[in-house]
Amino acid sequence: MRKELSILIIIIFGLFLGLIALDLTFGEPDNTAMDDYFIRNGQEQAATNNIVTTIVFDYRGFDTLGESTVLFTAVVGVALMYRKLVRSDADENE
Amino acid sequence: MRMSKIVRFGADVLFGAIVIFGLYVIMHGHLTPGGGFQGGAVVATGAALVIVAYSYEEVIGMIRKTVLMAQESAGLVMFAGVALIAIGLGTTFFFNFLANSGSLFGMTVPFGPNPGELNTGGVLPLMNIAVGIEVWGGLAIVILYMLSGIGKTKEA
Amino acid sequence: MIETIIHILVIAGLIVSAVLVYHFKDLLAAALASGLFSFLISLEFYILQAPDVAISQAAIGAGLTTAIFIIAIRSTKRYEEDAP
Amino acid sequence: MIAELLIIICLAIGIIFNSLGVIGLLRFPDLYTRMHATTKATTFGSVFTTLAVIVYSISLYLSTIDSQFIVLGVHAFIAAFALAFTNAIGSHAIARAAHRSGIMPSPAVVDRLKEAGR
Amino acid sequence: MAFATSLSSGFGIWDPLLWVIAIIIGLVIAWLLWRSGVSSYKKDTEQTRPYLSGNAEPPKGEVHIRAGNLYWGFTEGIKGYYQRIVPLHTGIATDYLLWIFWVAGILLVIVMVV
Amino acid sequence: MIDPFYPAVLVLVILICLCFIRLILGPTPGDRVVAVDTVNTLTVASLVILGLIYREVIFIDVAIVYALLSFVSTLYIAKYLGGEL
Amino acid sequence: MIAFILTFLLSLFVYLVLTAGSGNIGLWSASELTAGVVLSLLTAAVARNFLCRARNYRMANPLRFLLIPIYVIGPFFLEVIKANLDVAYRVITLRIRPGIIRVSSDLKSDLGIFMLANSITLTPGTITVDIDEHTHDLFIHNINVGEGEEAAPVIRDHELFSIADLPRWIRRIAE
Amino acid sequence: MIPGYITTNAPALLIAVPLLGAFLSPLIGKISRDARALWVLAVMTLTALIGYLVAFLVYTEGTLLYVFGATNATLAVPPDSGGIPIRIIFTLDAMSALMVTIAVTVGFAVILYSLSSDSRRSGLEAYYTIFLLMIGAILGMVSTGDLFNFFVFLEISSLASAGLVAYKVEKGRAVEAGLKYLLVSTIGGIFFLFAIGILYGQYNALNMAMLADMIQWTPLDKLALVLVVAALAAKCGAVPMHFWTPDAYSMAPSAVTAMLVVASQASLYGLFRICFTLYGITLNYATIGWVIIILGILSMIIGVTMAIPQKDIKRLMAYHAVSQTGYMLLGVGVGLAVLGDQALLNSYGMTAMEGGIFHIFNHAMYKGLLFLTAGAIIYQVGTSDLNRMGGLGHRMKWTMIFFIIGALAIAGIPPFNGFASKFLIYESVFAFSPLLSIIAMVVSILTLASFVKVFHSVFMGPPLPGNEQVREAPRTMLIGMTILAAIVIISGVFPEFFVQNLIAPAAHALTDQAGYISAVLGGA
Amino acid sequence: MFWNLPYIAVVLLSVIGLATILLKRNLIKIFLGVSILTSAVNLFIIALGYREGGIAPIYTYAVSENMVMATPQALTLTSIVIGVATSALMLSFAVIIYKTYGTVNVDEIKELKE
Repeated sequence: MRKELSILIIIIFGLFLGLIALDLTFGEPDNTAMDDYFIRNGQEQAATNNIVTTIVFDYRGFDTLGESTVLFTAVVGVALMYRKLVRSDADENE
Repeated sequence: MRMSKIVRFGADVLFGAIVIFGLYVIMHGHLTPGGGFQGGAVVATGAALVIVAYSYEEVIGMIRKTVLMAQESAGLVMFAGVALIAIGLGTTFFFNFLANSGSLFGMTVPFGPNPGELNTGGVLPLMNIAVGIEVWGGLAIVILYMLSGIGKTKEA
Repeated sequence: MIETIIHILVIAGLIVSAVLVYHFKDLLAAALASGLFSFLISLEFYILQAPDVAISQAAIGAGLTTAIFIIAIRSTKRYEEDAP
Repeated sequence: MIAELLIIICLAIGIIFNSLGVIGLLRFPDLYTRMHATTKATTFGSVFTTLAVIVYSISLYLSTIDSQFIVLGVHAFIAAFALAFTNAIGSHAIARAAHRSGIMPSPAVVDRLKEAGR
Repeated sequence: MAFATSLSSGFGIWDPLLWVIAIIIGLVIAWLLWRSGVSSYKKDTEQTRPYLSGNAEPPKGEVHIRAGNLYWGFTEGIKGYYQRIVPLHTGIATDYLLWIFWVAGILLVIVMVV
Repeated sequence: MIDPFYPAVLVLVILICLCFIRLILGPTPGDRVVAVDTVNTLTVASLVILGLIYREVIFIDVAIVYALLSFVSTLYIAKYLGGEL
Repeated sequence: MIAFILTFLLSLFVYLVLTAGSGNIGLWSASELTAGVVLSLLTAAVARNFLCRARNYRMANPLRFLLIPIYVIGPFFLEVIKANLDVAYRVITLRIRPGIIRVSSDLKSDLGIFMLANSITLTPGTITVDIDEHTHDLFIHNINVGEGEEAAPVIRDHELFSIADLPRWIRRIAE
Repeated sequence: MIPGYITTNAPALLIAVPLLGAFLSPLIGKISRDARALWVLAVMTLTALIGYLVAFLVYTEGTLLYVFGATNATLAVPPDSGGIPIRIIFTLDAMSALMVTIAVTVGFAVILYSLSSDSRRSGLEAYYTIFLLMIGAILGMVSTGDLFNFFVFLEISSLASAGLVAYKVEKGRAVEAGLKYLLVSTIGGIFFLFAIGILYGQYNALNMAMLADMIQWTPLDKLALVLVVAALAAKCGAVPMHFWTPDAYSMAPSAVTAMLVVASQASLYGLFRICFTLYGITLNYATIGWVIIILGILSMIIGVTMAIPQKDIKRLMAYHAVSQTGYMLLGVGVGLAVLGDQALLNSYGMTAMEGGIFHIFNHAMYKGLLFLTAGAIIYQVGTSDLNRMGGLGHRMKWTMIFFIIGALAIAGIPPFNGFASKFLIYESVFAFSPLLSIIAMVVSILTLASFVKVFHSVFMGPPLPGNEQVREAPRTMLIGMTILAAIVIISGVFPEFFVQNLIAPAAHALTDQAGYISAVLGGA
Repeated sequence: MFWNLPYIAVVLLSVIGLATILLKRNLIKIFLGVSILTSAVNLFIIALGYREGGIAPIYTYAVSENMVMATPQALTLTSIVIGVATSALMLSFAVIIYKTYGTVNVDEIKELKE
């Protein structure tokens, strides 16, 4: 039962995601205004040749802070998982 | 357990090369493809190379978790700190206050194709370095922690 | 023209390696196929003119993720049980 | 002209040896012999294709004194060097691991390693 | 805000302060009733002990109704419902994901078709 | 002068696809690792040539990263296969 | 300290090679040189214990470094070509006679063993399978064991190479 | 009084302070326990102050903009860009301010509580680090005006929550719950990223106001909407995607559970924000409105009926959280269903939305309070099994009082705040569809019934054997609970004050899409 | 010219990823499926930014009339790092679960249900 349901939903998803292949054209994006601005002005505003870096650290720098934080969170989480348990952990059987 | 002598020696030699290459990628983040994440990941992979060549017990003698953790925190604090300095200067969070200023990393870049110059980019190289340090520490420590879980049975 | 053929071949390889990840019962082989998948998707990023992402994917996806997966497989089980 | 010829020769050698390596990978009977094909032939072939790029960059640098071709050549050289270096170590590691995991060379006239009890 | 405490919903008005006053009045009445009781009644004496046909009173811990037994009638009454709903909570992670995908799929059909 | 590189990279990509046969057939994990290693080598070669074709010098950095790091995962797998991890 | 300086110099060399062609002080720009020094110092601080783990400073001699390219371009390359032709021949004909043999060498240093093993892996129809950690004997998978060679329990390293005596070169470089 | 640069940069500091505090706390945690506690408390206090400042600014001065990295913090559209916002913009309207208020209040109370409730465990510096990260992520989620930025914060909150849920590693079940939560969140995140990609590919914009200005309801937009709704509804625990909720809520430490409630409400906020602000006027109202209403109704019924037979106190409360989420979905869903019809919206839609949004506020407070009391009980008794509790009423008086307050509030008994919001929902939903209103009331009654059960089995009756050593919870835990209980009572006794000053602006901000767009893009 | 080839690949990869998540029972396999799905989304976003005949958005020696869009690349960088972070956390969860439960089969990890 579960298997049939899974296969069915996978097919449904495949069909609907097929819309993106139908509706979007590869290689010719519809709107390019924002990226044209970046490519035109990024080099001079941030004095950077690599526009991707300009976006990553300047225009969308706050995203990058969030991204670093994601990594930090995961690392601290992994550290939490593999921490050495002390006796009081076991005592407290909440 | 450690791998064979050949792999160990190769890892030792390659580690230095990978570190300097990773730092190259980090430093040239604003000129060539790469940047903090990529360079940090490269260096962390170098650390993974050393980790795989030696046994876990030997590795924790060479690479310390606390140092890596401190490195990670320091990188992030530096990153956020560089962003916060901008507030102190009266502009907004993440303002690129060094760009085109003429001081460190402050050379201007003309528009159009040019090879680029290391001394440009404003705060971007600083942020690249900060992120590089953070990613280096973070990804290396993940592997160390995951290795520490091998073979340990459930306690208590 | 040749670029198109290369593109098609890379994408075909991508899909084949994804199917292999699905297919392999041996998790080690699956992780291997996943590493290969990362390499090929990195090549695809390269073809799509995204060298930053390609470096990132090569270093993180193909190097570290595979390593983490293998350590996890070593900590758990190597073979997948047959599905009920 | 000479450069062009050299490039074509290098590319041809590279492609031929790469193809031989892959064919060997497909045809040889057991892991170790396959590894012979892949390690030697593909490394050699890839180094030669990279060499073609280096020759290209050198020839262009000589005709147009443009420093980007130095970068191209040097980086390609480093890529080739790293490739040869890592491939040798990697295939040694695979061979050792395979032998330790119990995959014996199936057509083998002699196996000293097994006799050594390792 | 003529009346600072009243909450208007557009259909009616509710004033919590009035409710508080009502509660206080109720409490006062209860207190008065309590005052009018027998003053000699004391806890932990013979007076409080129930008479169970002369049998000894079981200790309180045994007659306390545990949580698992509360609302037994209710759950028994709509047993058919529970028999359908509870097994859906299989506890298997991929089933959770399957539910999400199905909701998304049904939504897709609804939104796309309608 | 750049023309001969196009068929070369095409052949390399075809060879990458051929390696999949060994990846699928490979009776032991060792064979699969060898196949993946071969793909890595070929990929580096094709990356270098593709970088030339796109006339972007800096693209070669990607190839260096590949060459330096692709074998780390190979080493991990080898260490696991050898029972040493 | 020697380790630090060595690592520093090597990483500076690598960095300078990587950034060649960036400016006009020689091939480098001033900022690249500064960054190179700083980054190499950092690398040296991080990796000094790795590169010179054996505390064997014989390689600090620059002349030995000059020998490496000569070795690679000269005898080694010839062997590589021969090995590849050999492999090509065997791929086409499938005429193989594989076996794992034991090779002893009198190389002692890590670098020497490393170079020998890698040379063996890349050259004449052989792959280093394992190494005896104490005696530094290499176990080698040979794709075509010569007639009668399988009888010998141990063969010497230079018997493997036919064109040039690679072990002698390695000995000159690393020992 | 407050320096100008702080008020200008308050939205940035709102995120920067908890994140910076979190980055430093592993280092400070190495010094000593007291230093760690002081640091965490100081960071949280500062965050709370900045949060209140931000909320105050928003409520007095209207929508607050903050452009990251621009020369001028409030100039969203650079003059040379042709009317396109190119940077990440924080857009704090009244709804965001409400969520910020909720998050910092609950966060502060919970941190206070957590200082003693979890003090006996190991790995505390990591624990507090992740806690601060989670609060920062929630604040980021509710204040950002950029889709991708929202996604990043969503992922931070997912990872942080999962790490905290699995905090009690020694029990495998906690890790199981964390794993389930993480899987659901990851899939949700992937859906969300897919939706971002679709929207970006069509309109080449990531700013919500910009997208709202351009959006057209093409098939791809529909696809994106469905993916977002599914992802965020799963993250906020709507039936039938609620299965992770009881697992995660019951296995997490109690302080974390109270924060998880806020985290899921931040997802709910995202859902509303995207439906109302991003799609808004182009949306096929009735359809999506009814979808949300049906999700809400299902959540209410199934949540409460699943809660009644539960034997674990936190699991029971978790099912109630699902059920209460249903009220919010119902209230706001009714508002969404009539969004296109201004007359209906004015007659009851607005009231329904006010009810739903007020319920978000109330739910965070009383559910946080209830989880904290449950945590206090478990802290003292050592088990979460209701069958093994009993007669704690005399030994834990304060906890009992707080529990009564919370239970009456969640059951909608006047004069606590639960009644006020439910009253708004009942009345307005009755005008929309009487059946829904009746269902809501029945669910409310069942809620009361199940809390009577909890009350009876925990506090009433004779003390059970094994509970002789139970004492009152430590003082900092009580302080944390007191803060929440006070808010529950105050907002219950003076509901009109809250509705007028906090809730109604939020509801208007949600429905006012044009206002949002013009606030960012300047001129409609 | 490419007949939307990358988009078709995205759809196929998503389907394969979904199938791996839903049909496989091994936790590690499911995580592999998740990483495939993430890569598919990354590929989708990168493909959105491609412009026919464009060069990479980096100013170098190359002449640049037509650069591909840069924002998708920045987004994908973020997404890749998020992916590896999620993988690491999920795998460590799986390892701990294996230590406690002795299994990584999803069907047997259901201590918490109903």
